Amino acid sequence: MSCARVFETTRAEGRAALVGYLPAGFPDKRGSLDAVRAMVDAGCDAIEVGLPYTDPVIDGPTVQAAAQQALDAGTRIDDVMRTVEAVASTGATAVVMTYWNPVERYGVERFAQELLDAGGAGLITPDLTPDFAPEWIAAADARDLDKIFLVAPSSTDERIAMTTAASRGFVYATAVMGVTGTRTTTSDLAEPLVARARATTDLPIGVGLGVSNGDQAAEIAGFADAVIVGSAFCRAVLDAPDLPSALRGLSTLAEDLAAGVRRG
Amino acid sequence: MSCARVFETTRAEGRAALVGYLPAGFPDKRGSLDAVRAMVDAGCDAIEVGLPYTDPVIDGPTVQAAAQQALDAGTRIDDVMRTVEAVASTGATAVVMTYWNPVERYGVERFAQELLDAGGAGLITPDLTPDFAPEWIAAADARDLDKIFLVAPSSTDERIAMTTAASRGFVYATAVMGVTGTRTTTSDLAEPLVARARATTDLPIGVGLGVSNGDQAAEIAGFADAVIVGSAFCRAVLDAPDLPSALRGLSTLAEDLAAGVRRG
Amino acid sequence: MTTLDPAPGASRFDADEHGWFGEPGLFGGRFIPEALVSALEELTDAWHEAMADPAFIADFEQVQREYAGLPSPLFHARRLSDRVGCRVLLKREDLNHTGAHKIRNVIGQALLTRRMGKQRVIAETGAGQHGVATATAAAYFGLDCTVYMGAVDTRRQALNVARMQLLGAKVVPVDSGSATLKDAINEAMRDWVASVDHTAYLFGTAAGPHPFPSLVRDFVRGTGDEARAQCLEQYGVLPDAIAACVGGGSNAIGLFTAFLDDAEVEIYGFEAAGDGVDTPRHAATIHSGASGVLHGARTYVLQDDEGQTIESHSISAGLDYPGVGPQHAQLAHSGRATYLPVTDAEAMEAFALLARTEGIIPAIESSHAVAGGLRVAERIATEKGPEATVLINLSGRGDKDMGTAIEYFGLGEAETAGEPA
Amino acid sequence: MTTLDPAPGASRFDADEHGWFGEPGLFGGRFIPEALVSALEELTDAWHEAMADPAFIADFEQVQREYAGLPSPLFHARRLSDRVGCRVLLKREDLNHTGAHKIRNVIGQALLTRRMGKQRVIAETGAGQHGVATATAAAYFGLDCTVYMGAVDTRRQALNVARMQLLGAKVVPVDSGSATLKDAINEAMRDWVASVDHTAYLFGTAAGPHPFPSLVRDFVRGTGDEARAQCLEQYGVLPDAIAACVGGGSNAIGLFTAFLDDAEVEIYGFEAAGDGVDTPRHAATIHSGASGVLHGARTYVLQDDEGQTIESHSISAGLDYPGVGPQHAQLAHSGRATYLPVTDAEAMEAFALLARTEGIIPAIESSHAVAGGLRVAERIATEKGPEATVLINLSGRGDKDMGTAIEYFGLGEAETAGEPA
Ligand SMILES: Cc1ncc(COP(=O)(O)O)c(C=O)c1O
Ligand SMILES: Cc1ncc(COP(=O)(O)O)c(C=O)c1O
Repeated sequence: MSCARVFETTRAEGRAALVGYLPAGFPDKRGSLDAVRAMVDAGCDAIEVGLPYTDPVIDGPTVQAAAQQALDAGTRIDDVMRTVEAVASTGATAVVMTYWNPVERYGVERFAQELLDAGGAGLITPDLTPDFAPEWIAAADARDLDKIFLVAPSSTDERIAMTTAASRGFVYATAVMGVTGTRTTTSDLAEPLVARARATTDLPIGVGLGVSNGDQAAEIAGFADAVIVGSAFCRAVLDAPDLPSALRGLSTLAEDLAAGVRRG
Repeated sequence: MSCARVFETTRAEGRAALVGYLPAGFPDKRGSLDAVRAMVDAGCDAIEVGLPYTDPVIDGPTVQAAAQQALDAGTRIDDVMRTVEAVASTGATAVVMTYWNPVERYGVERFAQELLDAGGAGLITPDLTPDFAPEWIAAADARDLDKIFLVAPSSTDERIAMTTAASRGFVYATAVMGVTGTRTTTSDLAEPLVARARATTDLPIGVGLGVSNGDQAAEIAGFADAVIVGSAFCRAVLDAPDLPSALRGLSTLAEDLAAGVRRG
Repeated sequence: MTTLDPAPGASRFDADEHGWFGEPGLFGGRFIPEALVSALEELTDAWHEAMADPAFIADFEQVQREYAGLPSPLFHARRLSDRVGCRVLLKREDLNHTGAHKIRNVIGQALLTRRMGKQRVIAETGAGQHGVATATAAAYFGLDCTVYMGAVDTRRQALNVARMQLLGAKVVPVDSGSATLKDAINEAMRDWVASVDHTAYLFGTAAGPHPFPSLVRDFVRGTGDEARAQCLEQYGVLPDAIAACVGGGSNAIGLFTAFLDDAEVEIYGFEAAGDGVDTPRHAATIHSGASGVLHGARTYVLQDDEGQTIESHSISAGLDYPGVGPQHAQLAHSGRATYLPVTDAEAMEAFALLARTEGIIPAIESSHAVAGGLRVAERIATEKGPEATVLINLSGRGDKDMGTAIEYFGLGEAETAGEPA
Repeated sequence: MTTLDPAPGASRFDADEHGWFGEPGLFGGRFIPEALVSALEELTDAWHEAMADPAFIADFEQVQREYAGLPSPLFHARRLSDRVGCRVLLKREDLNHTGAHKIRNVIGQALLTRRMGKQRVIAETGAGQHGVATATAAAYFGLDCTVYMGAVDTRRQALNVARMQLLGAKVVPVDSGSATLKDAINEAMRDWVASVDHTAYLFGTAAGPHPFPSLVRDFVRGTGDEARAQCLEQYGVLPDAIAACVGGGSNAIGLFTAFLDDAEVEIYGFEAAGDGVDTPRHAATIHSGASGVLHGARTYVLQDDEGQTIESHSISAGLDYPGVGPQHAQLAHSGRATYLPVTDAEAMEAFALLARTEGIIPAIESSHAVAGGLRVAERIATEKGPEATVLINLSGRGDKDMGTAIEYFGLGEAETAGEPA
């Protein structure tokens, strides 16, 4: 299901969407499938399925640890696609969050096609900006896949315009200058950034990086179209002694966040 | 007793003199006195009393070890003089073998006077050549002390002449190019060196460095006026488990060497 | 002789404005988080302006001369020459302050940092050489300095950790991934994403996103500019061949740049082949890697069939990197330069040979260049005779490598002196 | 600028033909076994002839330039200057090949060895610096090399032992006496007595019997000749004061010689005061020693009342020597130069200061000169204002001293990276 459909729903409900991130293959190949289902069941509107990568430049230690565990468990692109399918089969939207090299190496066309076949909506590409993405843009456009590019507080107006113009599905606003990781207060860089992005596009704007609880989610939901939560979900799993309690932790967190986006 | 007197005797007997070396204070302060007496009793005509010094540039490992033991036992110039007295009291000749700095620091005049008072005949100065010895030459000449300088295979004829001219008592010919230490065959550098020295002086010529047994002593006695033995005596003491056996070792060696100089 | 080219972008070997070498999309570019784009653009602008500013060039040259000890001499290694049968020249970057070519790069980037009004620098380091160089430049210019270093490396290179600390830098061990150089780069990038408004990232080699490959090249190209002029002045000829080791590729591009347009000069880069390119333990990225994106640029990368980076292995920490600067990828692709592997064993043999025959203990990195360069020299001597000239970049000194050498050769125990016979 | 004085013996500061400085019998001379006299006379003749031979001088200068990386730069340490209030210049001998002034001396003596047709060199070494330099020159000139080193030192400086071995030298540990530098000198002398016909003794400092103090001075004086010319050229003035550390005295005499006739230039030598000159643990030979004879020359010696040498102590191995070159004894005696003690603690503070403020890690030996030189500079700044100039000889780099520094400052443990906030 494409992202556009998610935002139709959430806009209709007058609330922000909740997007949860978890690497494929985390905590292990099978558990990963249960985990994303639990997140959807507890209120995530969409799942960012992470493709675990050896050199995750923009990830904080928590996401790194989760992705490393997935790599150690032998996670491959196949498993990513299977996780996408698991999400899609629930009716929720699945996007893949991936560094660029695995896609390039796998073959951009091949990757795009398999993603589409698995029911995925598109890609979030944290180290690929539109100006260096002609292959991906072509492959995505040929399949109506979502191209979720990032904007940052340091982006110029020009670059924001260029980025939102190249995006499809939604635009990902990185709320703090920094890497992924939970923070106790949300950044005041987020709201102005969302406003700058809105000035250039009608696409929904999601805000990520740093959200760990319902109150923060509510705050962000006050000005953004989607609240994206990653490290907090990974942490919930890392802190759990076994899969059942991990799944409970994910549900509890997702419920709190889902309530938050509805308060916002 | 001056060296001249020793050589009067040995020349009269038609043989070479036997000169034995031992550091003062070796193996300890008291044992040193017994040791030199034993060496005289067993046939040494003269004793070189070593002044143990921290930086013995021309000594081989055996003499170094002996001198170090003496230093560790607290040997001081006083003890050197006492050893000289012990030798003199037997009627044998005592010369002190010393590196230059202890004499210079003690005071050249003072050292010379105390040496004379103790009955010493003179000094062997391994790191002092006549051209750098004006203070010592003056102090010795004022007291008729023997000045035993060294000649070496590498000395030019000119320097041999200069050195023998400045010497008194005897001239010390270093038989090998090298440091003290026992060797299994005597050097064929010795005989030509002695001949070169004789061409410049009527003084007796002693040959040192490398002699360890009666046969070698006999060989050297064939062309030199004195056979000087150091490392072998030190080794005899170092190898002995206690003082009595050390004294026996010294005697046995001295007897062998004394027989050698009489065969030569 | 250290003159910077005041008009970068003039040669057909240069990158285009997007950082592409060869042709758009081929090698280079800028594959980075959007958060860093403005910093890289700011850096690009500052770099272009600086290179056109005679005052900056004058500052750069004065610091290089009086502080770093440049130009480094070009040395005729007579005994090596006798051995191979033609003239072997060594560019003595081992004599530079901090012991390698790396000081050229950090002085340039630190001057640029000051020009941009930033007060803090960060850097990644593997064995610690670039970290020490960065800490040095930071001390010299009075900048705050943080160096990221894999936790495995901080343990095995405690001496360099101490050196950086003495120089006033904060050394942060990185535990993630393989806890080595590539992870230190990742961590430094993460710092930079969060600190980019007041912090400059002093990248340690001619790799990474545009403009680093070109900017670093401009600061290290003095090696080749000097060597070319020295060779002409001292011997009246251009070398028949030049050689350098290739890790990320800075010392190599530093040497090569001046000679790229000299079509008659053969150009060789030597990669670390570790246990051998037919084993899994090597770092021969160009020889055995595939095109991909690593650390911000498209280049050759040691990677598996799904684009996961494969850990590299080399006895020399400075060559132990699974990527390579994109300009080298392009030079290899176009055939202008030839890249060949040199194993650990070959490098260590050259290390010992140079020490014994010329009294120079080279960095093990540089020993790869010596090993490969002598191979080339032997061939050229046969072809062209004793008048031929091979110029090898001695990128650094081996003091840092004595621990490795002691282990490799079993050294350090002095012989016992016996009683003289 | 590396021109050797072709007419040694021309200055009133020079030794006479017997090696006496000041007046006959005062300091210097030749107190050695007769067996070595002819070797020293042969050396003296060869040295005089070489210094008068333009071909020798040209060889010497070419090797210094292309191999050793000379002249070393004169560097304006701006941040230190700001600190003390006047201009502080550092003569960068740390940038020389093998990392210290010592390469100048060994290149000169090795060239002389070749000129004399000898095929083997021997040397003493303390921490290993002169041993490494000698092994280097021997490798370069293809000479056999044996280095004597106290057994205590071979154990604590295993890295330098390995370095010498790599360079092809045989390292012989010396067990006698205190098993340190002075005993290594004794042992080298013993070797020389036995091998003098085919062996040259490459003495490591401007001490020992004539002609070593003068011969070594001639080979290291390039430091001062270069520095004087650089100072005039770069700043248009002579320094108000110059400073060097004094172990045996080679780097100090290397700097001082060019300035002896410049009466307006104050000259300072800094001795190692270890725990303090009021304790028994120091190496302040001129300050606390008495005139005597050690290692072939009359000079100041740390000795007891009966002339036994007292063991010296310093945190820097290169200054840990109970004697000093006789020309320094004379310069102190005549008042032309002033010799002052610098403690371990003061030296280590200067070591850290220079690293932090200028990005240069100095040898601990040289840190004594920095500590003392900054003291002088502070005083001179007060007296003469910011235009005053103090020139300090940075005789070597501190890579070899990192072990000591790690222990002294408790370095080497990297800080743990926390989760970013
Ligand atoms: C002496 C030396 N040479 C070469 C290298 C490799 O780096 P690059 O390929 O960037 O020159 C290093 C890196 O540490 C080095 O220290
Ligand atoms: C860097 C450095 N400076 C100074 C010295 C002291 O020697 P000298 O007094 O002969 O210059 C040494 C000796 O090892 C040294 O390595």
